[in-house]
Amino acid sequence: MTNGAMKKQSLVERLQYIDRRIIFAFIAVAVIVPLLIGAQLKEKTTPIVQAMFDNVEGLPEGSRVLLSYDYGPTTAPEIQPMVDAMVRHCAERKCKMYMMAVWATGHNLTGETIEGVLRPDFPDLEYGVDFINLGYKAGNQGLIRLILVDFKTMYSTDANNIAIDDFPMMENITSLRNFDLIVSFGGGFPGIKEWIQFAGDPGNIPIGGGCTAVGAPNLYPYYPSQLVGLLGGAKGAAEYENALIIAYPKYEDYPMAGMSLMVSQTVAHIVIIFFIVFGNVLYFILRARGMTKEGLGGVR
Amino acid sequence: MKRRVPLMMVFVVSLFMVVQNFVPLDEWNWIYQFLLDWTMIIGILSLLLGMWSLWKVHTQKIKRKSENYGYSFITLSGLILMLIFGFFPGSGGIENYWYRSFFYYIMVPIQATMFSLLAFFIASAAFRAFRARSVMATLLLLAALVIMVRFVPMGPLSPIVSDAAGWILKVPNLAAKRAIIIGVGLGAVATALKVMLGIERSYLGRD
Amino acid sequence: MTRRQLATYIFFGVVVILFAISVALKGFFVTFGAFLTLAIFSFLYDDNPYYKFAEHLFVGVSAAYWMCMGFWGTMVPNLFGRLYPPMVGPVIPALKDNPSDPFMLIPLILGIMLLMRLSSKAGWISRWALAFVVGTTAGLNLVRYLRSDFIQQISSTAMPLYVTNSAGFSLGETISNIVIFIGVMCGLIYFFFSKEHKGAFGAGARAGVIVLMITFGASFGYTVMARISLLVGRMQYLLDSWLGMIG
Amino acid sequence: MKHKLRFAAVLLFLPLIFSPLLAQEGEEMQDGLLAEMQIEPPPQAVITVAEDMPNDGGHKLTVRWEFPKEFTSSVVRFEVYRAYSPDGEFVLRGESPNDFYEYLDIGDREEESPNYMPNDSSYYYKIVAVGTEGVSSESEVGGPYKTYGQWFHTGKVPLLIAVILFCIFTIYFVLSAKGGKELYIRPLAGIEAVDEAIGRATEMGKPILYVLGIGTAAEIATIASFTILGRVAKKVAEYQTSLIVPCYEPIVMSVAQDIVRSAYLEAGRPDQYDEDSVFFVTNAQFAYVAGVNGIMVRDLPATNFYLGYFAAESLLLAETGNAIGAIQIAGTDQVSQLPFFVVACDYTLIGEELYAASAYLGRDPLLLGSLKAEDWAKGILMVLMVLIILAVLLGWDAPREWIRVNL
Repeated sequence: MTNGAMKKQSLVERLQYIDRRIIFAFIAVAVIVPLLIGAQLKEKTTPIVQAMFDNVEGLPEGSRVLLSYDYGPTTAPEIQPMVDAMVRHCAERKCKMYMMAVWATGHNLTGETIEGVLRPDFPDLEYGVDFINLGYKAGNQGLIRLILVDFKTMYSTDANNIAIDDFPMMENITSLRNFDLIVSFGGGFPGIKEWIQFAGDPGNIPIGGGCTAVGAPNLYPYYPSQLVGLLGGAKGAAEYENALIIAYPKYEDYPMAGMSLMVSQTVAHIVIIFFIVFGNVLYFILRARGMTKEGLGGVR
Repeated sequence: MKRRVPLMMVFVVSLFMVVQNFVPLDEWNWIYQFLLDWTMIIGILSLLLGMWSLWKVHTQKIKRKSENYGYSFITLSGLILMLIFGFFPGSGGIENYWYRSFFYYIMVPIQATMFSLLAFFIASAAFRAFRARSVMATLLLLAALVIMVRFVPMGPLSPIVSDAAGWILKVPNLAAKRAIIIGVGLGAVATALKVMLGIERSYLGRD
Repeated sequence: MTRRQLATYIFFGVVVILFAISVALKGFFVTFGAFLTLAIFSFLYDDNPYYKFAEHLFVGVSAAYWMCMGFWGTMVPNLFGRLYPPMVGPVIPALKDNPSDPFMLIPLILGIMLLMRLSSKAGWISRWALAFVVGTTAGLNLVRYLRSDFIQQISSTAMPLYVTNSAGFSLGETISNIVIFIGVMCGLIYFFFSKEHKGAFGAGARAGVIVLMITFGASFGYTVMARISLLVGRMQYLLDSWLGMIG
Repeated sequence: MKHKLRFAAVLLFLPLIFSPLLAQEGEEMQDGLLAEMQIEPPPQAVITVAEDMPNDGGHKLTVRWEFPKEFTSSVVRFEVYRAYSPDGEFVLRGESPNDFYEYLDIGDREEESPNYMPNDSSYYYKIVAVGTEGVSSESEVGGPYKTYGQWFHTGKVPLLIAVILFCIFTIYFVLSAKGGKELYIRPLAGIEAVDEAIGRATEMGKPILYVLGIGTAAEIATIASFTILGRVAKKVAEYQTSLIVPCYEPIVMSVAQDIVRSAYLEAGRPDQYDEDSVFFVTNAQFAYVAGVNGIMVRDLPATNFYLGYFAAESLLLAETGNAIGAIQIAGTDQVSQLPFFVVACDYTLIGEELYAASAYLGRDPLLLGSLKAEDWAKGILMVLMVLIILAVLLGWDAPREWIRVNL
């Protein structure tokens, strides 16, 4: 197509083949601006998330909660907000938190929760007494199966190679059955499904989960019989934060990762929907003029 | 010799793997575990082949001074540096500072950023493809819209939209995925069988 | 020097200065990570030297990364550690006293056979190793697909079309189950290859395509959320971890 | 009179004075009775059998015993002990509730495991009925009971039937196709476009990019893609266009090299084959995408093929390809990536169509025959599902239950 022909195109025609970089720019703005102004959007808590929240809320003081970090840096933006919200909740409930990872990539992410949530907001909590980082161990679902019967063979030290028996909170832990709740974050393999199959079902231990939005539909069938609750994607995190704010009003004006993620989500969705509608309007104008092209993925 | 032996090997090994599934005996399970271990080790050894190819492609680019050959230096130096860090003597493997730093500050950011480019591409693809050109395209478009509109606050309409989205995800979505999976399952079984029987032998080359 | 070249050099200079300032303030690696992030994002505008740099670096580093991971993670414990355990003693003390396992010579030999490909004369030997790998997985896949994708799907599709629950007849679930059943059937009809899509059969196939299209649209729309989350994550890295502009 | 009164008073008081004593005596008596009852332990359990658990390698035994039902309340639980010989050391294996006379003794297969239970060995069992207040009774030693591994997993009969049926179908149709029987196959838009797409690249004088995905050489989708690559490479050789095949896996690379070389040979142009057209990029998912995208924007191929196993990179590739204006033909068996290919590519082979494509391109009777076998299997499956659903509708739940339990 020569430049001369380009000039003869009508505005509508040119808009139909709008430079995709313009769309990119809109998406970038839609994501960045809400982050910069720190906007938050409340999400009404759905029953499946509320169930998870209620379960944690119902734990008596000193209950043991195992948090398994079964995800990597690529899905961290989606998962981390729910981990933070849940850790915050567990800390409020004065539960003892045991952090571990079935994914090698989860190893470093446990540190992020400790440095990002526990140390600044709960300075009274003591490492080894109220929370502990057990780190990553290889073995995938085999690891889960193993620690269901024998915890300390696999975990003889914590993530910093300090002997496990030095920590008071590890005293009576011999198997996964000693935990009051296990929460797996991730939803990939190994993940929530394996925790249900190899720990929750055989050991009759309550399992909760937090997973990516993409993984959630595959896990819904396990609720409520095998999963006490499930947080799906950024929305799940925001819903959990909402429940947290209702129960603990002091967090009303607190920056919540999930809720601010939801603002970017909503704006970006609106931008994409706008472009789809816009494209169709252009298309119908052109069709009225009889200038359209067919074809879609070869399926007719 | 060049083709018959490999084809026989495929048949024997795959037949064992199939039959193994029905035999719970220890000895069989033991061989099965061995075979799986072996394929894994062969896979890692084959990486040397990849290294060689990578090395050759880039050294040749440099030698021929083909377009953008300067960047080949970057690839090769990244490769060599990472290999040195990875096999650093006395480091006991991969736990040394440089290896980890290269992973966390080079690989992880690029990887995550490549992945996040999808946010842009999904938008541009939606704009271009979701046009009501035909009945099928319209269905595709409407289904996507219903799912995406969940995020738009619409007051009293919101529960209806979220129910509709939930239904689409739970019902037609499940049906189509099941149909595809059954088809894929059958096709995969057929292909595996063709490989076993030597009908499908393209992977062995022709000469 | 053309104007365009000049602009490129000025831009490069600005990048170098900003990079230096950032290194001074934030340290080298955080800056480098941020630089690479931006370099990849620049691909959205067009191909450019910064993207080329990041891409080529990534390719080289990642290839070596997986080589090292494979070596220390698989070769050392599973091959050397079983062939001659004392060899891996310094790295994995736990394996040191295990008995050696001569069977592990087989994968080593097969692996070396595979590498024979590099020789033009003995290249055909590599097919033996290939045959072994393909044969193992073909047999494994045959049963696995048949069980998980075929037989299991029948069992989950065989559900009652007339659903009653504690509150009596459930219209919603009944409709859903009927739609699922018909959807699966029509989808399967679409995948028939040896029968012409004509008449009633053609109508079924068309209905199958309809279900497929709705599904594709829905999955596409559903994935948007996850992708936006990823982008937010990267932006948080740039704005927060690097620039410290949030909170 | 006074004495009488005093006597009466004493008489009246006597029981009071002695009552504690009496009472104490009574209690003592009761205690004595209880003690006697406690000394009496619960009746012995009688081991009836310990059966080898079917369908395993011989590391599980189900121990069963008899116990008089009327004594259930006097027993808290049963403890199961096991030894390798009748007078050997009996080790506690587990417990069973007081009304359940069965215990599944599960051992491990691995020798190093503390819970190791060798197969083809004899075992002796002892059941201890633990009474309500700590008194227990031991059963006679039962045994020897043997564990043994089975040659066939009876729970997998349906799977075996499926495998055999499918093999018969395939072999039958392959043979009948070999016999020259004409087989109809419906057109596939994506396949018909292959020639056109290669032609277009030739006309434009631009290369063709063929991406085999990120699966291993043994992945079924990759194997299907290999066959298609063979056809494409032959066409490319005939048209004298150039071909770029960046690979994710070294084994895939070497196979692809073989295939492309053979295709050039077959097309009669072995000299045209460029060894470097098939090369390894890296086996990190996103580094691979970064590399391939770079190739796309620099070499500007006119036609892109994405056939094989794909994950999240599908849209990254397809959108970049779209931006450079290439004709794109995609195909994968990954359900989650199909939407992106359908949206961003010109033609998409959906799931099974990818496997079928090799048969279409080659028109090899053997491959076509197996396609027909797949259709038959699908047909049977559909009929089966309809029958089961009908049975359920008519109130006959047995077949569905059978499937649910056995499959």
